[in-house]
Amino acid sequence: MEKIGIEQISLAFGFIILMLGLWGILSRKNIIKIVLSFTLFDTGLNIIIVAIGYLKNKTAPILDSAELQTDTASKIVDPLPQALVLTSIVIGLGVTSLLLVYALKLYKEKKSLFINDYKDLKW
Amino acid sequence: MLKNSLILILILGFAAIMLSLFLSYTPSEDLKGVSKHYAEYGKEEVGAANLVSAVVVTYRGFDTLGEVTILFLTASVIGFFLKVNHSKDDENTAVKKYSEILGTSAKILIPLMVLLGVYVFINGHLTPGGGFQGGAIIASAFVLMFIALPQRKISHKVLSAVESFSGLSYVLIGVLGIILAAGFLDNQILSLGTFGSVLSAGAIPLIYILIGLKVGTELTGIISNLKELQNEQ
Amino acid sequence: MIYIIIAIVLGIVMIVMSIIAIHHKNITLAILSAGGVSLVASILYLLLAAPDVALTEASIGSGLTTIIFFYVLNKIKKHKHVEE
Amino acid sequence: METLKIIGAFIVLAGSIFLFLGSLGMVRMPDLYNRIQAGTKASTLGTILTLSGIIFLSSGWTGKLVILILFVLITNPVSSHILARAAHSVKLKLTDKTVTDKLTEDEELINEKQ
Repeated sequence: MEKIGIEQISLAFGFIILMLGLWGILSRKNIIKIVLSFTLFDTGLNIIIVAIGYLKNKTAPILDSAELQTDTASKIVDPLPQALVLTSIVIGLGVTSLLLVYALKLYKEKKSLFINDYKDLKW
Repeated sequence: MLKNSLILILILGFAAIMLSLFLSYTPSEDLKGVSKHYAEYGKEEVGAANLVSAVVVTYRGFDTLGEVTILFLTASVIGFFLKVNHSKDDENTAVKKYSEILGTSAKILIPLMVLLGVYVFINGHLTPGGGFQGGAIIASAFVLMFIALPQRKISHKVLSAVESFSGLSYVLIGVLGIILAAGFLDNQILSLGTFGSVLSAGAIPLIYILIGLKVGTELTGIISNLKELQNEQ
Repeated sequence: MIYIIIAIVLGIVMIVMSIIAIHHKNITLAILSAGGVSLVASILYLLLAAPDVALTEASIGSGLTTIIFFYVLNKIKKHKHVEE
Repeated sequence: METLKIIGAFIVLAGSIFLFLGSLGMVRMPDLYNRIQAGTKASTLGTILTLSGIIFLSSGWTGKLVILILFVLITNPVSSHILARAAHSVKLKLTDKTVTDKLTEDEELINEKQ
Protein backbone atom coordinates (compact mmCIF):
# COMPACT_ATOMS: atom_id res chain seq x y z
CA MET A 1 0.00 0.00 0.00
CA GLU A 2 3.00 2.27 0.04
CA LYS A 3 2.57 5.46 -2.02
CA ILE A 4 -0.54 4.97 -4.07
CA GLY A 5 -0.19 7.32 -7.00
CA ILE A 6 -2.63 8.86 -9.40
CA GLU A 7 -1.89 6.16 -11.97
CA GLN A 8 -3.12 3.31 -9.76
CA ILE A 9 -6.30 5.23 -8.95
CA SER A 10 -6.99 5.96 -12.61
CA LEU A 11 -6.24 2.35 -13.45
CA ALA A 12 -8.74 1.14 -10.85
CA PHE A 13 -11.48 3.50 -12.02
CA GLY A 14 -10.76 2.59 -15.62
CA PHE A 15 -11.22 -1.09 -14.80
CA ILE A 16 -14.47 -0.36 -12.96
CA ILE A 17 -15.89 1.66 -15.85
CA LEU A 18 -14.83 -1.02 -18.32
CA MET A 19 -16.65 -3.65 -16.24
CA LEU A 20 -19.74 -1.42 -16.02
CA GLY A 21 -19.71 -1.01 -19.78
CA LEU A 22 -19.38 -4.77 -20.28
CA TRP A 23 -22.27 -5.35 -17.87
CA GLY A 24 -24.35 -2.85 -19.81
CA ILE A 25 -23.57 -4.45 -23.16
CA LEU A 26 -24.54 -7.89 -21.91
CA SER A 27 -27.57 -7.10 -19.79
CA ARG A 28 -29.44 -4.21 -21.44
CA LYS A 29 -32.32 -4.91 -23.79
CA ASN A 30 -32.56 -1.57 -25.60
CA ILE A 31 -30.24 -1.25 -28.59
CA ILE A 32 -29.46 2.42 -27.90
CA LYS A 33 -28.49 1.48 -24.35
CA ILE A 34 -26.17 -1.21 -25.71
CA VAL A 35 -24.42 1.34 -27.94
CA LEU A 36 -24.20 3.71 -24.96
CA SER A 37 -22.54 0.98 -22.87
CA PHE A 38 -20.15 0.42 -25.75
CA THR A 39 -18.99 4.05 -25.50
CA LEU A 40 -18.51 3.60 -21.74
CA PHE A 41 -16.39 0.51 -22.42
CA ASP A 42 -14.33 2.60 -24.85
CA THR A 43 -13.76 5.36 -22.31
CA GLY A 44 -12.68 2.90 -19.63
CA LEU A 45 -10.20 1.23 -21.96
CA ASN A 46 -8.70 4.58 -22.96
CA ILE A 47 -8.27 5.60 -19.33
CA ILE A 48 -6.42 2.34 -18.64
CA ILE A 49 -4.03 2.81 -21.57
CA VAL A 50 -3.22 6.42 -20.64
CA ALA A 51 -2.73 5.47 -16.98
CA ILE A 52 -0.23 2.77 -17.94
CA GLY A 53 1.81 5.36 -19.84
CA TYR A 54 1.96 7.76 -16.90
CA LEU A 55 5.23 8.07 -14.99
CA LYS A 56 5.49 9.65 -11.59
CA ASN A 57 6.56 13.30 -11.30
CA LYS A 58 6.99 13.83 -15.01
CA THR A 59 5.38 16.31 -17.33
CA ALA A 60 3.50 16.12 -20.57
CA PRO A 61 5.51 15.24 -23.71
CA ILE A 62 5.46 18.77 -25.10
CA LEU A 63 8.89 20.38 -25.21
CA ASP A 64 7.81 23.99 -24.93
CA SER A 65 10.43 25.17 -22.43
CA ALA A 66 14.20 25.24 -22.85
CA GLU A 67 14.73 23.20 -19.71
CA LEU A 68 12.81 20.25 -21.14
CA GLN A 69 14.91 20.10 -24.29
CA THR A 70 18.02 18.70 -22.66
CA ASP A 71 17.94 15.18 -21.26
CA THR A 72 14.34 14.83 -22.38
CA ALA A 73 13.95 11.14 -21.74
CA SER A 74 14.07 11.50 -17.96
CA LYS A 75 11.55 14.33 -17.77
CA ILE A 76 8.47 13.37 -19.77
CA VAL A 77 5.77 10.72 -19.64
CA ASP A 78 5.40 8.06 -22.32
CA PRO A 79 4.12 9.64 -25.57
CA LEU A 80 3.31 6.36 -27.30
CA PRO A 81 0.13 5.33 -25.39
CA GLN A 82 -1.20 8.86 -25.78
CA ALA A 83 -0.78 8.72 -29.53
CA LEU A 84 -2.53 5.33 -29.64
CA VAL A 85 -5.42 6.61 -27.52
CA LEU A 86 -5.74 9.62 -29.82
CA THR A 87 -6.28 7.19 -32.68
CA SER A 88 -8.63 5.06 -30.63
CA ILE A 89 -10.94 7.92 -29.68
CA VAL A 90 -11.44 9.03 -33.28
CA ILE A 91 -12.09 5.48 -34.44
CA GLY A 92 -14.48 5.09 -31.50
CA LEU A 93 -16.56 7.94 -32.83
CA GLY A 94 -16.69 6.33 -36.26
CA VAL A 95 -17.69 2.94 -34.88
CA THR A 96 -20.31 4.47 -32.57
CA SER A 97 -21.95 6.41 -35.36
CA LEU A 98 -21.93 3.33 -37.56
CA LEU A 99 -23.61 1.29 -34.79
CA LEU A 100 -26.21 4.01 -34.27
CA VAL A 101 -27.06 4.26 -37.93
CA TYR A 102 -27.35 0.48 -38.07
CA ALA A 103 -29.69 0.60 -35.07
CA LEU A 104 -31.78 3.20 -36.90
CA LYS A 105 -31.95 0.96 -39.94
CA LEU A 106 -33.03 -1.98 -37.75
CA TYR A 107 -35.72 0.17 -36.21
CA LYS A 108 -37.05 1.10 -39.61
CA GLU A 109 -37.25 -2.57 -40.56
CA LYS A 110 -38.89 -3.98 -37.43
CA LYS A 111 -40.29 -0.93 -35.59
CA SER A 112 -38.66 -2.04 -32.38
CA LEU A 113 -35.52 -1.35 -30.41
CA PHE A 114 -36.07 -4.33 -28.11
CA ILE A 115 -33.24 -6.78 -28.68
CA ASN A 116 -35.38 -9.87 -28.02
CA ASP A 117 -37.56 -9.05 -31.03
CA TYR A 118 -34.73 -9.87 -33.37
CA LYS A 119 -34.96 -13.63 -33.69
CA ASP A 120 -34.20 -14.11 -37.36
CA LEU A 121 -31.09 -16.15 -36.74
CA LYS A 122 -32.45 -18.02 -33.73
CA TRP A 123 -33.47 -21.64 -34.07
CA MET B 1 -32.69 -15.95 -14.78
CA LEU B 2 -30.19 -18.47 -16.11
CA LYS B 3 -29.02 -15.88 -18.61
CA ASN B 4 -28.52 -13.27 -15.90
CA SER B 5 -26.48 -15.62 -13.77
CA LEU B 6 -24.37 -16.58 -16.76
CA ILE B 7 -23.71 -12.89 -17.43
CA LEU B 8 -22.82 -12.41 -13.79
CA ILE B 9 -20.37 -15.32 -13.86
CA LEU B 10 -18.76 -13.93 -17.01
CA ILE B 11 -18.45 -10.47 -15.48
CA LEU B 12 -16.98 -11.91 -12.28
CA GLY B 13 -14.45 -13.89 -14.28
CA PHE B 14 -13.44 -10.78 -16.14
CA ALA B 15 -13.27 -8.86 -12.87
CA ALA B 16 -10.96 -11.50 -11.42
CA ILE B 17 -8.64 -11.16 -14.42
CA MET B 18 -8.71 -7.38 -14.13
CA LEU B 19 -8.04 -7.53 -10.40
CA SER B 20 -5.03 -9.76 -10.87
CA LEU B 21 -3.76 -7.42 -13.60
CA PHE B 22 -4.29 -4.45 -11.29
CA LEU B 23 -2.57 -6.04 -8.33
CA SER B 24 0.43 -7.15 -10.35
CA TYR B 25 0.87 -3.73 -11.95
CA THR B 26 4.05 -1.96 -10.89
CA PRO B 27 4.50 1.57 -12.20
CA SER B 28 7.68 1.87 -14.21
CA GLU B 29 10.20 4.54 -13.31
CA ASP B 30 11.70 5.32 -16.68
CA LEU B 31 10.88 5.16 -20.35
CA LYS B 32 11.83 1.94 -22.02
CA GLY B 33 12.43 0.69 -25.51
CA VAL B 34 10.91 2.56 -28.37
CA SER B 35 9.41 5.34 -26.24
CA LYS B 36 12.88 6.15 -24.98
CA HIS B 37 14.10 6.46 -28.54
CA TYR B 38 11.21 8.80 -29.36
CA ALA B 39 11.94 10.96 -26.34
CA GLU B 40 15.70 11.13 -26.89
CA TYR B 41 15.96 11.57 -30.62
CA GLY B 42 12.53 12.98 -31.44
CA LYS B 43 13.82 16.51 -31.31
CA GLU B 44 16.66 15.92 -33.77
CA GLU B 45 14.87 13.50 -36.05
CA VAL B 46 11.49 15.15 -36.34
CA GLY B 47 11.86 18.64 -34.92
CA ALA B 48 8.36 18.83 -33.42
CA ALA B 49 7.91 20.24 -29.94
CA ASN B 50 4.82 18.13 -29.35
CA LEU B 51 6.15 14.60 -29.22
CA VAL B 52 2.67 13.08 -29.46
CA SER B 53 2.28 14.77 -32.84
CA ALA B 54 5.67 13.45 -33.85
CA VAL B 55 4.61 9.92 -32.97
CA VAL B 56 1.20 10.24 -34.62
CA VAL B 57 2.37 11.80 -37.86
CA THR B 58 5.81 10.38 -38.57
CA TYR B 59 6.85 7.45 -36.40
CA ARG B 60 3.39 5.90 -36.55
CA GLY B 61 2.25 7.54 -39.76
CA PHE B 62 0.92 4.30 -41.18
CA ASP B 63 -1.47 3.98 -38.24
CA THR B 64 -2.80 7.44 -38.91
CA LEU B 65 -3.27 6.69 -42.58
CA GLY B 66 -5.21 3.57 -41.64
CA GLU B 67 -7.26 5.51 -39.15
CA VAL B 68 -8.19 8.16 -41.69
CA THR B 69 -9.13 5.36 -44.07
CA ILE B 70 -11.37 3.78 -41.42
CA LEU B 71 -13.06 7.12 -40.84
CA PHE B 72 -13.55 7.55 -44.57
CA LEU B 73 -15.06 4.07 -44.85
CA THR B 74 -17.38 4.79 -41.92
CA ALA B 75 -18.53 8.03 -43.49
CA SER B 76 -19.20 6.33 -46.82
CA VAL B 77 -21.06 3.42 -45.23
CA ILE B 78 -23.22 5.88 -43.31
CA GLY B 79 -23.88 7.81 -46.49
CA PHE B 80 -24.84 4.54 -48.17
CA PHE B 81 -27.17 3.50 -45.35
CA LEU B 82 -28.92 6.83 -45.08
CA LYS B 83 -29.59 7.35 -48.73
CA VAL B 84 -31.87 10.38 -48.80
CA ASN B 85 -34.01 10.96 -51.83
CA HIS B 86 -33.16 14.52 -52.72
CA SER B 87 -35.91 14.70 -55.32
CA LYS B 88 -38.35 15.88 -52.69
CA ASP B 89 -38.56 19.62 -52.65
CA ASP B 90 -37.53 21.44 -49.53
CA GLU B 91 -40.83 23.33 -49.46
CA ASN B 92 -42.74 20.71 -47.53
CA THR B 93 -40.02 20.33 -44.91
CA ALA B 94 -41.13 23.45 -43.13
CA VAL B 95 -38.24 25.24 -41.52
CA LYS B 96 -38.89 25.28 -37.83
CA LYS B 97 -39.28 28.64 -36.17
CA TYR B 98 -35.84 29.34 -34.78
CA SER B 99 -34.49 31.85 -32.38
CA GLU B 100 -33.41 35.14 -33.89
CA ILE B 101 -30.81 35.71 -31.20
CA LEU B 102 -29.19 32.32 -31.75
CA GLY B 103 -29.15 32.84 -35.50
CA THR B 104 -27.48 36.23 -35.24
CA SER B 105 -24.86 35.15 -32.76
CA ALA B 106 -24.20 31.95 -34.71
CA LYS B 107 -23.28 34.10 -37.70
CA ILE B 108 -20.59 35.71 -35.55
CA LEU B 109 -19.51 32.53 -33.82
CA ILE B 110 -19.20 30.08 -36.71
CA PRO B 111 -16.27 31.85 -38.44
CA LEU B 112 -14.53 32.19 -35.08
CA MET B 113 -14.98 28.49 -34.37
CA VAL B 114 -13.63 27.53 -37.78
CA LEU B 115 -10.70 29.87 -37.13
CA LEU B 116 -10.05 28.15 -33.79
CA GLY B 117 -10.08 24.77 -35.50
CA VAL B 118 -7.60 25.98 -38.11
CA TYR B 119 -5.40 27.43 -35.37
CA VAL B 120 -5.45 24.13 -33.49
CA PHE B 121 -4.33 22.07 -36.44
CA ILE B 122 -1.77 24.51 -37.79
CA ASN B 123 -0.09 24.62 -34.37
CA GLY B 124 -0.40 20.88 -33.89
CA HIS B 125 3.37 20.34 -33.76
CA LEU B 126 3.94 23.02 -31.09
CA THR B 127 0.96 22.96 -28.71
CA PRO B 128 -1.55 20.30 -27.64
CA GLY B 129 -3.88 19.62 -30.50
CA GLY B 130 -3.62 18.55 -34.06
CA GLY B 131 -5.55 17.46 -37.07
CA PHE B 132 -8.12 15.32 -35.30
CA GLN B 133 -8.99 17.89 -32.66
CA GLY B 134 -9.07 20.74 -35.17
CA GLY B 135 -11.27 18.73 -37.48
CA ALA B 136 -13.66 17.96 -34.64
CA ILE B 137 -13.85 21.66 -33.72
CA ILE B 138 -14.64 22.56 -37.34
CA ALA B 139 -17.30 19.85 -37.41
CA SER B 140 -18.88 21.26 -34.24
CA ALA B 141 -18.96 24.70 -35.88
CA PHE B 142 -21.01 23.15 -38.66
CA VAL B 143 -23.25 21.46 -36.10
CA LEU B 144 -23.97 24.90 -34.69
CA MET B 145 -24.82 26.02 -38.20
CA PHE B 146 -27.20 23.10 -38.70
CA ILE B 147 -28.97 23.88 -35.44
CA ALA B 148 -29.06 27.65 -35.55
CA LEU B 149 -29.51 28.36 -39.24
CA PRO B 150 -31.61 25.49 -40.57
CA GLN B 151 -32.36 27.16 -43.90
CA ARG B 152 -28.70 27.11 -44.89
CA LYS B 153 -27.65 24.16 -46.97
CA ILE B 154 -24.20 22.67 -47.21
CA SER B 155 -22.99 21.36 -50.52
CA HIS B 156 -22.00 17.71 -50.42
CA LYS B 157 -20.04 18.15 -53.62
CA VAL B 158 -17.70 20.67 -52.00
CA LEU B 159 -17.35 18.43 -48.94
CA SER B 160 -16.40 15.37 -50.95
CA ALA B 161 -14.08 17.41 -53.19
CA VAL B 162 -12.17 18.80 -50.19
CA GLU B 163 -12.06 15.36 -48.62
CA SER B 164 -10.77 13.62 -51.71
CA PHE B 165 -8.23 16.34 -52.34
CA SER B 166 -6.81 16.15 -48.82
CA GLY B 167 -6.75 12.35 -48.79
CA LEU B 168 -4.99 12.21 -52.14
CA SER B 169 -2.42 14.83 -51.13
CA TYR B 170 -1.77 12.98 -47.89
CA VAL B 171 -0.84 9.83 -49.78
CA LEU B 172 1.16 11.86 -52.32
CA ILE B 173 3.20 13.46 -49.54
CA GLY B 174 3.83 9.97 -48.21
CA VAL B 175 5.06 8.80 -51.61
CA LEU B 176 7.24 11.93 -51.93
CA GLY B 177 8.87 10.78 -48.72
CA ILE B 178 10.01 7.59 -50.47
CA ILE B 179 11.51 9.57 -53.35
CA LEU B 180 13.11 12.50 -51.54
CA ALA B 181 13.79 11.15 -48.06
CA ALA B 182 14.17 7.93 -46.13
CA GLY B 183 10.76 6.31 -46.43
CA PHE B 184 6.99 6.53 -46.69
CA LEU B 185 5.58 9.57 -44.83
CA ASP B 186 9.04 10.81 -43.83
CA ASN B 187 8.69 14.42 -42.78
CA GLN B 188 12.14 15.52 -43.90
CA ILE B 189 11.05 16.29 -47.45
CA LEU B 190 10.99 19.89 -46.23
CA SER B 191 13.75 21.38 -44.11
CA LEU B 192 13.28 21.00 -40.37
CA GLY B 193 13.63 24.73 -39.70
CA THR B 194 14.21 26.28 -36.31
CA PHE B 195 12.84 24.26 -33.44
CA GLY B 196 9.69 25.79 -31.96
CA SER B 197 8.56 28.08 -34.77
CA VAL B 198 5.39 27.56 -36.80
CA LEU B 199 7.22 26.74 -40.04
CA SER B 200 9.28 23.91 -38.65
CA ALA B 201 9.21 20.15 -38.25
CA GLY B 202 9.35 19.48 -41.96
CA ALA B 203 6.10 18.22 -43.44
CA ILE B 204 4.23 17.81 -40.14
CA PRO B 205 2.21 21.06 -40.37
CA LEU B 206 1.31 20.24 -43.96
CA ILE B 207 0.21 16.72 -43.10
CA TYR B 208 -1.75 17.94 -40.09
CA ILE B 209 -3.54 20.55 -42.19
CA LEU B 210 -4.56 17.82 -44.62
CA ILE B 211 -5.65 15.50 -41.80
CA GLY B 212 -7.61 18.33 -40.22
CA LEU B 213 -9.43 19.14 -43.45
CA LYS B 214 -10.14 15.47 -44.05
CA VAL B 215 -11.42 14.71 -40.55
CA GLY B 216 -13.45 17.93 -40.45
CA THR B 217 -15.18 17.28 -43.75
CA GLU B 218 -15.79 13.63 -42.93
CA LEU B 219 -17.40 14.36 -39.56
CA THR B 220 -19.41 17.19 -41.12
CA GLY B 221 -20.55 14.79 -43.80
CA ILE B 222 -21.70 12.20 -41.25
CA ILE B 223 -23.64 14.78 -39.25
CA SER B 224 -25.09 16.41 -42.33
CA ASN B 225 -26.31 13.01 -43.54
CA LEU B 226 -27.99 12.43 -40.19
CA LYS B 227 -29.47 15.92 -40.27
CA GLU B 228 -30.97 15.56 -43.72
CA LEU B 229 -32.60 12.43 -42.41
CA GLN B 230 -34.50 14.59 -39.93
CA ASN B 231 -36.32 16.45 -42.65
CA GLU B 232 -37.23 13.35 -44.61
CA GLN B 233 -40.51 11.80 -43.57
CA MET C 1 -1.68 14.65 -2.55
CA ILE C 2 -4.32 17.10 -3.71
CA TYR C 3 -4.23 15.52 -7.17
CA ILE C 4 -4.98 12.12 -5.68
CA ILE C 5 -8.07 13.48 -3.89
CA ILE C 6 -9.24 15.20 -7.08
CA ALA C 7 -8.73 11.98 -9.04
CA ILE C 8 -10.75 9.98 -6.50
CA VAL C 9 -13.61 12.50 -6.62
CA LEU C 10 -13.58 12.49 -10.44
CA GLY C 11 -13.59 8.71 -10.48
CA ILE C 12 -16.58 8.49 -8.15
CA VAL C 13 -18.46 11.01 -10.29
CA MET C 14 -17.65 8.94 -13.36
CA ILE C 15 -18.89 5.72 -11.76
CA VAL C 16 -22.16 7.32 -10.63
CA MET C 17 -22.69 8.81 -14.08
CA SER C 18 -22.03 5.53 -15.84
CA ILE C 19 -24.44 3.71 -13.54
CA ILE C 20 -27.06 6.34 -14.42
CA ALA C 21 -26.23 5.90 -18.10
CA ILE C 22 -26.74 2.15 -17.89
CA HIS C 23 -29.69 1.88 -15.53
CA HIS C 24 -31.87 4.97 -15.86
CA LYS C 25 -35.19 4.59 -17.67
CA ASN C 26 -35.06 8.06 -19.24
CA ILE C 27 -32.86 7.64 -22.29
CA THR C 28 -32.15 11.36 -22.73
CA LEU C 29 -30.67 11.50 -19.26
CA ALA C 30 -28.70 8.32 -19.98
CA ILE C 31 -27.13 9.83 -23.11
CA LEU C 32 -26.29 13.04 -21.28
CA SER C 33 -24.62 11.14 -18.46
CA ALA C 34 -22.57 9.11 -20.93
CA GLY C 35 -21.38 12.42 -22.36
CA GLY C 36 -20.62 13.56 -18.83
CA VAL C 37 -18.46 10.47 -18.25
CA SER C 38 -16.38 11.47 -21.27
CA LEU C 39 -16.11 15.05 -20.05
CA VAL C 40 -14.92 14.00 -16.59
CA ALA C 41 -12.53 11.50 -18.18
CA SER C 42 -10.96 14.36 -20.13
CA ILE C 43 -10.17 16.15 -16.85
CA LEU C 44 -8.61 12.91 -15.63
CA TYR C 45 -6.46 12.78 -18.77
CA LEU C 46 -5.27 16.29 -17.98
CA LEU C 47 -4.19 15.10 -14.52
CA LEU C 48 -2.41 12.17 -16.16
CA ALA C 49 -0.25 14.63 -18.19
CA ALA C 50 -1.97 13.95 -21.51
CA PRO C 51 -3.32 17.30 -22.80
CA ASP C 52 -3.63 16.04 -26.36
CA VAL C 53 -5.87 13.18 -25.34
CA ALA C 54 -7.87 15.51 -23.10
CA LEU C 55 -8.56 17.88 -25.98
CA THR C 56 -9.61 15.02 -28.24
CA GLU C 57 -11.85 13.42 -25.64
CA ALA C 58 -13.54 16.71 -24.80
CA SER C 59 -14.28 17.64 -28.39
CA ILE C 60 -15.00 14.24 -29.90
CA GLY C 61 -15.98 11.92 -27.07
CA SER C 62 -18.27 14.25 -25.23
CA GLY C 63 -19.28 16.68 -27.97
CA LEU C 64 -19.85 14.99 -31.28
CA THR C 65 -20.82 11.55 -29.93
CA THR C 66 -23.62 13.06 -27.85
CA ILE C 67 -24.87 15.07 -30.80
CA ILE C 68 -24.96 11.99 -33.05
CA PHE C 69 -26.85 10.04 -30.36
CA PHE C 70 -29.41 12.82 -30.12
CA TYR C 71 -29.89 13.03 -33.87
CA VAL C 72 -30.57 9.30 -34.08
CA LEU C 73 -32.83 9.34 -31.01
CA ASN C 74 -34.79 12.26 -32.43
CA LYS C 75 -35.28 10.41 -35.69
CA ILE C 76 -36.50 7.27 -33.88
CA LYS C 77 -38.93 9.31 -31.79
CA LYS C 78 -40.28 11.05 -34.89
CA HIS C 79 -40.79 7.68 -36.55
CA LYS C 80 -42.65 6.43 -33.50
CA HIS C 81 -44.85 9.51 -33.58
CA VAL C 82 -45.72 8.96 -37.22
CA GLU C 83 -46.56 5.32 -36.54
CA GLU C 84 -49.03 6.02 -33.79
CA MET D 1 3.36 47.88 -9.10
CA GLU D 2 2.04 46.96 -5.67
CA THR D 3 -1.05 49.14 -6.01
CA LEU D 4 -1.85 47.54 -9.37
CA LYS D 5 -1.66 44.13 -7.76
CA ILE D 6 -3.93 45.19 -4.91
CA ILE D 7 -6.48 46.63 -7.34
CA GLY D 8 -6.36 43.42 -9.39
CA ALA D 9 -6.81 41.28 -6.31
CA PHE D 10 -9.87 43.28 -5.27
CA ILE D 11 -11.42 42.95 -8.71
CA VAL D 12 -10.83 39.18 -8.65
CA LEU D 13 -12.40 39.05 -5.19
CA ALA D 14 -15.46 40.96 -6.43
CA GLY D 15 -15.75 38.55 -9.34
CA SER D 16 -15.60 35.53 -7.10
CA ILE D 17 -18.26 37.06 -4.84
CA PHE D 18 -20.53 37.39 -7.86
CA LEU D 19 -19.80 33.80 -8.87
CA PHE D 20 -20.67 32.65 -5.36
CA LEU D 21 -23.92 34.62 -5.42
CA GLY D 22 -24.76 33.04 -8.76
CA SER D 23 -24.28 29.55 -7.41
CA LEU D 24 -26.32 30.48 -4.35
CA GLY D 25 -29.10 31.60 -6.70
CA MET D 26 -29.01 28.22 -8.45
CA VAL D 27 -29.92 26.61 -5.13
CA ARG D 28 -32.35 29.19 -3.80
CA MET D 29 -34.48 30.11 -6.80
CA PRO D 30 -37.87 28.40 -7.22
CA ASP D 31 -37.97 27.30 -10.86
CA LEU D 32 -35.72 26.75 -13.84
CA TYR D 33 -36.20 30.15 -15.46
CA ASN D 34 -35.23 32.01 -12.31
CA ARG D 35 -32.27 29.71 -11.86
CA ILE D 36 -31.05 30.39 -15.37
CA GLN D 37 -31.46 34.10 -14.74
CA ALA D 38 -29.46 34.00 -11.52
CA GLY D 39 -26.82 31.66 -12.86
CA THR D 40 -26.16 33.50 -16.08
CA LYS D 41 -26.31 37.08 -14.93
CA ALA D 42 -24.10 36.59 -11.92
CA SER D 43 -21.68 34.20 -13.55
CA THR D 44 -21.19 36.36 -16.65
CA LEU D 45 -20.35 39.39 -14.55
CA GLY D 46 -18.27 37.28 -12.18
CA THR D 47 -16.24 35.70 -14.97
CA ILE D 48 -15.65 39.05 -16.67
CA LEU D 49 -14.54 40.66 -13.40
CA THR D 50 -12.23 37.75 -12.58
CA LEU D 51 -10.62 37.82 -16.00
CA SER D 52 -10.19 41.59 -15.99
CA GLY D 53 -8.66 41.35 -12.53
CA ILE D 54 -6.07 38.97 -13.93
CA ILE D 55 -5.19 41.65 -16.51
CA PHE D 56 -4.00 43.83 -13.61
CA LEU D 57 -2.08 40.96 -12.03
CA SER D 58 -0.12 39.86 -15.10
CA SER D 59 -0.20 42.31 -17.95
CA GLY D 60 1.42 39.96 -20.44
CA TRP D 61 -1.84 38.08 -20.96
CA THR D 62 -3.96 41.11 -21.83
CA GLY D 63 -4.69 40.18 -25.43
CA LYS D 64 -5.73 36.62 -24.67
CA LEU D 65 -7.88 37.73 -21.74
CA VAL D 66 -9.68 40.37 -23.81
CA ILE D 67 -10.50 37.70 -26.39
CA LEU D 68 -11.72 35.41 -23.61
CA ILE D 69 -13.96 38.16 -22.21
CA LEU D 70 -15.40 38.76 -25.68
CA PHE D 71 -16.14 35.05 -26.04
CA VAL D 72 -17.85 34.93 -22.66
CA LEU D 73 -19.89 37.99 -23.62
CA ILE D 74 -21.04 36.37 -26.85
CA THR D 75 -21.65 32.80 -25.76
CA ASN D 76 -22.92 32.93 -22.18
CA PRO D 77 -26.15 34.94 -22.68
CA VAL D 78 -26.95 33.14 -25.92
CA SER D 79 -26.58 29.68 -24.42
CA SER D 80 -28.76 30.54 -21.45
CA HIS D 81 -31.33 32.10 -23.78
CA ILE D 82 -31.44 28.87 -25.76
CA LEU D 83 -31.75 26.80 -22.58
CA ALA D 84 -34.67 28.88 -21.37
CA ARG D 85 -36.31 28.78 -24.77
CA ALA D 86 -35.96 25.00 -24.99
CA ALA D 87 -37.43 24.65 -21.51
CA HIS D 88 -40.33 26.87 -22.52
CA SER D 89 -40.95 24.93 -25.71
CA VAL D 90 -41.21 21.63 -23.84
CA LYS D 91 -43.72 23.40 -21.59
CA LEU D 92 -41.81 23.23 -18.36
CA LYS D 93 -43.93 24.67 -15.54
CA LEU D 94 -43.33 28.19 -14.32
CA THR D 95 -43.50 28.94 -10.63
CA ASP D 96 -46.86 30.01 -9.18
CA LYS D 97 -45.71 33.51 -8.43
CA THR D 98 -45.10 34.32 -12.10
CA VAL D 99 -46.85 37.51 -13.14
CA THR D 100 -46.32 37.65 -16.89
CA ASP D 101 -45.28 35.24 -19.64
CA LYS D 102 -44.65 37.24 -22.77
CA LEU D 103 -43.49 34.35 -24.95
CA THR D 104 -46.74 32.42 -24.53
CA GLU D 105 -48.77 35.57 -25.20
CA ASP D 106 -46.72 36.17 -28.32
CA GLU D 107 -47.22 32.66 -29.61
CA GLU D 108 -50.94 32.87 -28.97
CA LEU D 109 -51.03 36.12 -30.91
CA ILE D 110 -49.29 34.47 -33.84
CA ASN D 111 -51.68 31.53 -33.74
CA GLU D 112 -54.68 33.86 -33.75
CA LYS D 113 -53.37 35.69 -36.78
CA GLN D 114 -53.01 32.50 -38.76
